[in-house]
Amino acid sequence: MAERIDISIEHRNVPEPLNDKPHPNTCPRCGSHYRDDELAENLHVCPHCNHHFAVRARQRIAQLADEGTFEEEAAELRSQDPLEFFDVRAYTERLVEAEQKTGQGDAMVIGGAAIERVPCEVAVMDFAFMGGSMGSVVGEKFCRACESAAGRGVTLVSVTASGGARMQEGILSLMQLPKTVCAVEDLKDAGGAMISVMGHPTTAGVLASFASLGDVIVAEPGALLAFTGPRVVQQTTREKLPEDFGLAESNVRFGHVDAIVGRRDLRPYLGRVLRLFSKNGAHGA
Amino acid sequence: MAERIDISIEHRNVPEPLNDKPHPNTCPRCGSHYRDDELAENLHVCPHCNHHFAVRARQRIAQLADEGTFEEEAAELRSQDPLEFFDVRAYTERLVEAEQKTGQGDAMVIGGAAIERVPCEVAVMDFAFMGGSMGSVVGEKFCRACESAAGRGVTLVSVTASGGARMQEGILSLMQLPKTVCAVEDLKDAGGAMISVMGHPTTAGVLASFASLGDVIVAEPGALLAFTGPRVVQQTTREKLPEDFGLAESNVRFGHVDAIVGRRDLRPYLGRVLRLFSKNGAHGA
Amino acid sequence: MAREAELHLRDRLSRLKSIGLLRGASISGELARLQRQLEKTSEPTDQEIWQHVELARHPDRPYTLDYVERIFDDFVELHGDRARAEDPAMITGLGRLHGRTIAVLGQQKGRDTHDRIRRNYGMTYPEGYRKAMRVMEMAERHRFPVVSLVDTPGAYPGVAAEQHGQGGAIARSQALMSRLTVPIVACVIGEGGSGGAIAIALADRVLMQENAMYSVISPEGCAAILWRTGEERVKAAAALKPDAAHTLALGVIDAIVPEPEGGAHTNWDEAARLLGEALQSSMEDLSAIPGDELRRRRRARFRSLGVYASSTVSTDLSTEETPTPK
Amino acid sequence: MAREAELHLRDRLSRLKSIGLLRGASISGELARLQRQLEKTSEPTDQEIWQHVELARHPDRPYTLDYVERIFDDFVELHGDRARAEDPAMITGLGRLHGRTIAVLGQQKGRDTHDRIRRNYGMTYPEGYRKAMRVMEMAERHRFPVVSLVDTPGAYPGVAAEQHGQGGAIARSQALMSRLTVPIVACVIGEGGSGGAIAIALADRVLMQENAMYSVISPEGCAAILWRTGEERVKAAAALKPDAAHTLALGVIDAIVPEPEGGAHTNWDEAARLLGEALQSSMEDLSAIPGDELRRRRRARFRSLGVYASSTVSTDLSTEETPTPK
Ligand SMILES: [Zn+2]
Ligand SMILES: [Zn+2]
Repeated sequence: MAERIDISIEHRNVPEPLNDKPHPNTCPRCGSHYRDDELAENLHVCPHCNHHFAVRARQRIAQLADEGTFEEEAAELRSQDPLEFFDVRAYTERLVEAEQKTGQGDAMVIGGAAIERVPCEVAVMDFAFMGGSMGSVVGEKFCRACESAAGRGVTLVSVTASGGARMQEGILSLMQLPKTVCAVEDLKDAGGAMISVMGHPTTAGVLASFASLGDVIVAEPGALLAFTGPRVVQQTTREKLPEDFGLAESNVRFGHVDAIVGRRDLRPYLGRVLRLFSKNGAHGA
Repeated sequence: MAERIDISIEHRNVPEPLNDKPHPNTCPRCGSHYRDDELAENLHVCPHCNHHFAVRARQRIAQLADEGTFEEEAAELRSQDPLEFFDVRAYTERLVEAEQKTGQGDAMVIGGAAIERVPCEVAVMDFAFMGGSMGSVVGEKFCRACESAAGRGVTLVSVTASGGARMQEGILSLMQLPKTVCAVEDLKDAGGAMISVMGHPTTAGVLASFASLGDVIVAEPGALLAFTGPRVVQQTTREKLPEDFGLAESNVRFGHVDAIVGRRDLRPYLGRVLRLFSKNGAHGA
Repeated sequence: MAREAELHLRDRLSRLKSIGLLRGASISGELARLQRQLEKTSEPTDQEIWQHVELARHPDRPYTLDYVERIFDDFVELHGDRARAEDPAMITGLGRLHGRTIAVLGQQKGRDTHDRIRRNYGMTYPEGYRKAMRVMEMAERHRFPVVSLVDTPGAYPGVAAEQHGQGGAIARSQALMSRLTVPIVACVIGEGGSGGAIAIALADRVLMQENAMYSVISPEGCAAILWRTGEERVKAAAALKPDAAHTLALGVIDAIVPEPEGGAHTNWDEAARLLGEALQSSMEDLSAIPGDELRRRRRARFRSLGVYASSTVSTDLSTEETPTPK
Repeated sequence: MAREAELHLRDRLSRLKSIGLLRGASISGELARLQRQLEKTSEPTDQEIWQHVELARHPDRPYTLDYVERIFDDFVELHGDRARAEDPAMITGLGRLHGRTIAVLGQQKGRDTHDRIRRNYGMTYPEGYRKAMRVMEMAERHRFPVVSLVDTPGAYPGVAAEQHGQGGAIARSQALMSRLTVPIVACVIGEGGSGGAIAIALADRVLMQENAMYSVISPEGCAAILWRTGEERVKAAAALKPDAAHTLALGVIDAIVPEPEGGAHTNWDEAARLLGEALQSSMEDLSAIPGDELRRRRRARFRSLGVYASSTVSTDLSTEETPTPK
């Protein structure tokens, strides 16, 4: 862990929570509060208690990719409304609002990049866009990332943060599971590899499809990785849940994840794994 | 279960146990005693309590194969003594004694046969020959059975009863594990199938090699199927063992065995499975 | 359902007719029925959709084993994942269909209370998917085609199921199905519940019985999230459109398998006969295709699912929408 | 050891020399050492064999991770069987050997008490073998050669291990190794304990360190069965002949990897250098062979192991023994 920084001044200025929700710059674990630039400088990790804050897709890419190497692909894709889904509001309205709020076309950003000078493809989810839910656009973007990786003969780095499938696209959102699975298998048949980085949370349809198919799977500390989240398990089964239910740490113990890699170590770790998977097996040596 | 037969007369004539060992025709579970012909008629199953007595290899073949169809192969193979193994007695002496006692050249009999008119290959172990231990001859015979099955395009039916590897052949007995595994894989690559029938006991090296590689695995009721037997587990770990430790019934519960098939049902069951695996998929229909 | 979806359905119907996807006696019945559905599609009420949900869950509806014993000869059930457990919520086995050996998978709900509990109401554990996977691997080795019957409220949402890797098992089961080079036909015969269903439904041909449902979330679950009360399940079902006609219109399934008038529960034998014919006719269509090509098409089929548009403006919703072709 | 076995060893030595199995600096050292062993073979005492057993189990002997960190670059350890557990008694990972990415497997004993308990004294659970299997499958997909370092008293003999399918896991791990089409080099670096060892030792090239042991049963276990007392372990070891020279003579291993004078524990770096060279030289030999051919030869290699005779009289021991050719 990094040396503890003096956060006393920040503490005095912790803003009042709005609607009982703590301010996004206040650490939910230890209560430390940070300015935006402080958080960004620390890769959105609390220097005090190591809590990993959520990272937006573009921030994540900035943290991982060598500067200036990222070239976005398929940015123009937008969700349709094939079911004319309407609950208390129309799906189309929710989409407009999400795009205005996040500046993102949907919950995933893909493109070519290099990490520690090893060329790769990245597919990064953005939880801020409708809870990182996977609809047709996320599915399509992920598939294109696989194809792009295969085409260029590079490894795909997937970074997930998702509440699951996008209900508003009905059965088509479920079909994004087999769709992305097929894309990963095509990539692997082409000799490509995939590294899956599971951020908080990686659940339901995303965990039950491409995220679990990484040749190497790593998780961020404290991330919830579960097909069914703790609340629903509790309600359905009335079982007493273990304290670390579904957390990355218990997933390692149960054999589902290769390692927990803190955000500060993620870039060098990915560099090392990318070198191992690069075609000559000795890239960057 | 078959109707209970009148065993009162037999009971009165139960012979005195020799060296605390019950007479082989006395049921160790319920104490019923039978004449040889009675046991044979009931496929060596106690009609009273369904206990499955041990079956010698040739008896087993007689129970399963259509009359007159069995043609033995590799009967001439005999163990050598590559290590010049001597403990309290020489291995060569033990071999002579086993052959004299059992009339068998080693602990396995193989050959072509038909079961319910479906041609197949059988490889049947004989526990009476040095505890059904697997040395070079058992390994070689099993491999030849695989080759014979592949050559004739038929399914291999393996029936096991073994205490494990034959210690007296040292590291060469361990090598019968990979040897038989490779033979099964060759058979499967040639499009062949294997049905594994696990009799009592199927343990150690035999369980940890070919016996576990059946496309379909069935066990006889009450058979001990364990890599390490209960006595050694108890001694090594001081763990309290569950009552049904290692038994066929617990192996089904833990997912290792497809079904428990009583000896009276075994022939029709094998016939059904053999038809499913026969090349045109409709053999004998 | 909108005009566009109706067009999809008409298009599918005409394709069905021309390529003769389902042959024999059942096909005319199916087409007639589809035609009737099509006539209704202009305005299916919320209640009509909900009726499908109720029929899909009908307690007297035939389950996997009821079909298996009627459709397959010499069926031998296989048990266990060869690692940790036997999951009675997932049936696997071998049987013969018109003389050809088939590997059969399917979720199994229980009929009486004891059986229901034992089979966990058809909710599969990871061990169940792993059992299905080992039987699929055996099928691949022996060139047995695979039939998969889908009928589950969903994968089991319990502590142990999570600990044993529910998400990964569902992902890997799909991955394996995308690798097989033998024909795979799946049919949703009751509830096609989300990840628990798709885990065994990545097939060359995906069928759905007339009164089955196929959905990303249960209407109750959807209602609880969006309306914050399960009471709105009828509205949620109408929004999710989990019925066969809508699912066909979206290109998610390839054909609808007719049921006896009134629903499969009214006549198990007839329901099994219709299902058996549909399975056999699909198998016949697929059996001529080489394994590699089968796999390529299977992946392409799923790769094409989804509806999205391209926008040239990156922060605005597009005005020029170009729907993806199916 | 008898004249015949000595002939075997001489034969092997000459083959070693002519085909140049192990190249470079280490080979002359190895040959010299083998020569010396050969000179001793006429009469190795029980005590000499027992010394090998003691060296193989020496508490300061380097373990898998000690070698891995010295031999491989960029090593990344991989964890978990993707189903139920992480078994610290089995190490898996990726690393680079002379620039080439290798999938590494190996049993790991613990160094201190805490670590020993955590790693179960190097006794693998079924979950450990399943972890190894999933890494082997990954290796196959990416064409990574496999290096397997064997060092275990045996598979763990516990209740849970049995319930989780110890026998089946050992069988299936071997089956998978017999299917791989990438080169596999195994080396017994300490205790090659029975089924627990062979589970990861079905390789194209099987090496053994000079002071390692490889046996179907521990000398203690053997003594307990045959002499009914573990006290006779020295006698049992002499009967089992688990030392490298005997194992080589029987054709079970392909070459002996030299250790520093006095044993690997006296100089870890030098032991790692010698092991690394042997692994690399074996890899070089294998890398030119096409995958299918590699697999064919690998199976043929194991298929040929065993010593038996043919008898024309069926109830008598043969008088005309025809030993199988190696
Ligand atoms: Zn904090
Ligand atoms: Zn009895």
